[in-house]
Amino acid sequence: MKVLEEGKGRLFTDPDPDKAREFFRHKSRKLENKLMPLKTAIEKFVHDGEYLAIGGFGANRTPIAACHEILRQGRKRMGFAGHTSTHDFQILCAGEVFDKCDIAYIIGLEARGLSNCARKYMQSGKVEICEWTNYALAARLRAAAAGVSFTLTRNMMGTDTLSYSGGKVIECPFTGKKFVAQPALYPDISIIHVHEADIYGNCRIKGIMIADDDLARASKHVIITTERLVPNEEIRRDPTATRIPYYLVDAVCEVPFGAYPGTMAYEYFSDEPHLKEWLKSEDDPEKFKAFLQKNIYECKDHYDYIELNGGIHKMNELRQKEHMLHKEVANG
Amino acid sequence: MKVLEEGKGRLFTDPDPDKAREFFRHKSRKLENKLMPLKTAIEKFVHDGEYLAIGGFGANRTPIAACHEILRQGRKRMGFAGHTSTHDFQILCAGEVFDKCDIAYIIGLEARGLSNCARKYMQSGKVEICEWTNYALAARLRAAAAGVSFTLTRNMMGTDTLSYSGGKVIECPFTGKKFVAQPALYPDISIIHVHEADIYGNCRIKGIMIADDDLARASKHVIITTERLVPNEEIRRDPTATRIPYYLVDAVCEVPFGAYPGTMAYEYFSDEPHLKEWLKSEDDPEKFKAFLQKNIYECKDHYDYIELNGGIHKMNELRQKEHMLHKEVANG
Amino acid sequence: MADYNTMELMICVASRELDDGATAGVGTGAPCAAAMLAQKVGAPNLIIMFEAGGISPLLPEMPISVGDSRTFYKALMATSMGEIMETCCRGFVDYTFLGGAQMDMYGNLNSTKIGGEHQKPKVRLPGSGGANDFASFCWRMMVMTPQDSRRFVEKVDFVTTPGWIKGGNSRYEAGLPLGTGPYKIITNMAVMDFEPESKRMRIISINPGYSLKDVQDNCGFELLQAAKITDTKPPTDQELRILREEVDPYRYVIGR
Amino acid sequence: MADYNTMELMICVASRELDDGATAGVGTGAPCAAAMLAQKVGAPNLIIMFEAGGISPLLPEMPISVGDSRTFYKALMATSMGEIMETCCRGFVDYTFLGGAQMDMYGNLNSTKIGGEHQKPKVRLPGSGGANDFASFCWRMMVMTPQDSRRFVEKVDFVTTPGWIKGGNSRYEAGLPLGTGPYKIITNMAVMDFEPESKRMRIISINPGYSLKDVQDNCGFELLQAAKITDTKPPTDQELRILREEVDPYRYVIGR
Repeated sequence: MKVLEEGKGRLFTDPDPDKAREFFRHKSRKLENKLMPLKTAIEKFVHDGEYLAIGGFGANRTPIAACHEILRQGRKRMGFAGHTSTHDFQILCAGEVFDKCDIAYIIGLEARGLSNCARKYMQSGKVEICEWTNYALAARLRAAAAGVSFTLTRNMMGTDTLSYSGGKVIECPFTGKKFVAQPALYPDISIIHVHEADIYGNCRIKGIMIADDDLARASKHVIITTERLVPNEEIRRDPTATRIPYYLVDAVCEVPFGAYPGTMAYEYFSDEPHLKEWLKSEDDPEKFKAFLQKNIYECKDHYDYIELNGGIHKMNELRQKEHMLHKEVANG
Repeated sequence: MKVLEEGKGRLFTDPDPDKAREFFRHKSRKLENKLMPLKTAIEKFVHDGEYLAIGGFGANRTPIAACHEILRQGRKRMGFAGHTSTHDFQILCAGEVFDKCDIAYIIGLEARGLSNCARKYMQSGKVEICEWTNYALAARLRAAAAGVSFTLTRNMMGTDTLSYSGGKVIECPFTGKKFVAQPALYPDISIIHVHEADIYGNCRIKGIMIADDDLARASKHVIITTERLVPNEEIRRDPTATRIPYYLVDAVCEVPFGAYPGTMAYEYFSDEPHLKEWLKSEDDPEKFKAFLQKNIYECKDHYDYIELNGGIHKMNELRQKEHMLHKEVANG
Repeated sequence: MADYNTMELMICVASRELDDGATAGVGTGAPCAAAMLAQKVGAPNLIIMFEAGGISPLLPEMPISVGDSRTFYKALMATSMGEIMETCCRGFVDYTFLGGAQMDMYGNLNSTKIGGEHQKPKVRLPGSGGANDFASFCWRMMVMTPQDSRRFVEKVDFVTTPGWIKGGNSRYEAGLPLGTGPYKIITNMAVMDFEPESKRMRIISINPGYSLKDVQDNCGFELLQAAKITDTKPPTDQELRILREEVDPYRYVIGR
Repeated sequence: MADYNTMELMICVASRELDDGATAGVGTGAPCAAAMLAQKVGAPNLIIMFEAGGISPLLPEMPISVGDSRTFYKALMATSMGEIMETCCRGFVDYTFLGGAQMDMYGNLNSTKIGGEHQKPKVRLPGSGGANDFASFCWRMMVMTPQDSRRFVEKVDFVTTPGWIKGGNSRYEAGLPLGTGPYKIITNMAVMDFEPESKRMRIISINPGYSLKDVQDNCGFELLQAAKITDTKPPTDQELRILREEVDPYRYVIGR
């Protein structure tokens, strides 16, 4: 197939759907209890050198508890999908967890500002990078979810984003027009935070999906952290509401407030003062080291961290904030 | 782009996304009342010579009332997407509505048998055809919904289905593997039956989606027939449940039992004796002519037809049948 | 020995091919009956998927359509056809059962047309539906069909759905996913597989009451023979009881 | 005459560009404020879409993230990023507002890096996010930014997001959708559009308190001038009141 132009970026994963098929062929389809502690799930399914993707959108429905645990377990040399990542990226940079990064959106925390720590790490030369866009990475996951090696998009053309990406400009055999072929992205492991799941991994998500439906389908292994467990009968009562089917999932971890200090729509709003404190603490390396010790490394789990930052009283405040926004919805 | 192999089938629609964009650019995005009688909707948006697609799956959540109205209004020379079509196809053949057909599944009514009338029409030489598969047509709608000119699939290769299709086999620039490029399908008009819609066209569908999400997105005009209207506040109460956003929709028609004699999950089950009677009546052309006169042409609307076939008592029976299947769900 | 009809035999034999914890993309009729029987006998964890979007329903009875309410009754998920086919294409679906008006020695199936010009066929059939998709994507494709020379032909009028194409490595050279292909053919007379090198149809077991000659006499092409041809194990009383009482009490399928 | 700050001016001027019944893909901050103001002044039917999946929410207040709960509060639909971008790519979205650390005379934007090697930049920026996508797909791309020579540069260090590329017809020759492109640039000093042939940035109106010379002096490249350069209409009392009392009461944006 004639390629008109191509980016010089390196692909950190193999887009070959037959290799992925060979893996999925042997993945269990049994309805079995996948409930385990988050610590165990990270030990079993997140390994040095593998390619990691995190669900949600920045500090919204993001598995923050899992990000902390990855730091505690000291994962290194991973590849990372810097896709709509904000606070999750900030955390993983603090642990220097990855040395290869597909970039769509990094370093920033949207309206909150930029992470000095993440910026320094990305300017250190320690990380091999490849440029994309939010939709390009979503399209790459879409290709993998569909079991093919690429999908077409109409973005990136004419820019340096394309030149430093792994995309290729091809000519359509039907229209003669140019499109970017976005290579399938099959992460080794993805972690997604959801509202409800059963012990087998059938999941429900309320509100925006972002790219988590395709992320779960594209990933070889999936860890689910969930605000709460529901019985399988509840899943079967309303099959229309299932967003992630169990056979994609390897581990189910019940982690209430698992997206704290981010927002979990319909559950709790973000802890903006704590996120500000975090950003601020990055200004002084020594101060930040101590901050990480206190908030991550010396915490046994996510609940130690929550306890340090206001505990159940704070959680209730954040519920009220979200509830305020969603009075009718919450009652509806 | 190098094409390794291509089907000899003709494309009945233009896959160029820029032409579609130019149309969508001028389509209204205003939140306006689109409620109108089905008769008016068919008059306004279904025209001779255009390309038509019908939602649902055969006799499941299919806008049968709309199919009858199309016959009453005598549409001709249309293109048709013979996609998972069964009873709808049988009706449109009886009216010889189309003379161009993209074929995935036609003529059959699944376990119920084959339609003689549809078969004779497709053997008459009056219809120009192009072969596809159920997934190929779904993939063509997906391409249109994504605003690009094709998507990749791994089906059809090595078969006559490909040779008589409009697909092209291309070589992937990342893996060197072969894939079928399925050209975008942008229907001029599609008709979809849903459970709930507001007057603007925001729709909810319960149970299987089949390909109706992409069908609505791919189509230049969309007519919605709905079992019931809901207030816009109800749509806004649970935005996660919206499956078709209003700006895709041109007409909203409240048509309770609009899928009769087919199944509408959670509402009513199919009228199997009537579907048998229909198939049987096709054995004798004279008898069938009379059958159509009685059940379609001499009916003012769908309710005359329902009245002829048991009226509200029959509808309640069919509700009971469906309710039996869905006790928990219905009560849930 | 239990008394049973041809359809009951084929369904029972087919059901044994579906192992526990596997996934199967099935249609209505005999394939669905075989899958339901398997769930109630040896494979309680068999996951059934219907092309219209139903995933792992608790089937209350046989569906009349692959999209009717039963196909997602108490299902784990009710989704789109696209997702079902993408799940197959990603390599998550192990088995599928298909049929056709004609089949050749490589398991290629015709459900499109017989005779005449393509635009004006002598006999028009439904077309691929999801058959070509399932056969292309699922790891193991199986066929349940009555055996006679008009169905088992030297050359099909139209290759709707891929088998081993022209045999050998031709299926993968054509571009279809590696490792997929026809697996078993189950008829009223015998069970066949495909010889690993040539990919030609091969008799591996003969059903009760039939001879090797019957099988070959009712096939329009030369069948290969396995080194050791066994006797097909007839339906057990348990299989027949469950099939008749629980799977198909109204005899929709086994009554044909 | 009403008193207002730079941000208030830019937001009011930008909001007037959004016509009633149009669709706009917006981010947080000033663009969102402009869209909310437009809805409350001249364009009640303006449809706001957020890239994370929120469609037409009844925004209770300014979101701090394009994915926070407010972006789908009482929305018409809460969907995926893929669907939002596909909707833009299908041609359904009229406007988008973007920003960047650098912009050139063709409206090309840099939000990726400044200086150094690509793998080891002097200053790393967030990257495209959804900016390249919105700018490629939406019909009219606009930028709201303070004007100074460090932002308005002859050559950007990295073209993250497409403007008119190299001018003329180069944007469409590159393959981007026909009919799309940069539309207006709104700064504290002036409003610019792009000359139809060369696609170079052109001054069309000057904001109160600034001169043509101020605008050119604070731009790193030569600006074209419209045949008739008008005075930018200052914010009305109504615009300022609604902006301050209803859109941004906590001055998250206008307080910057």
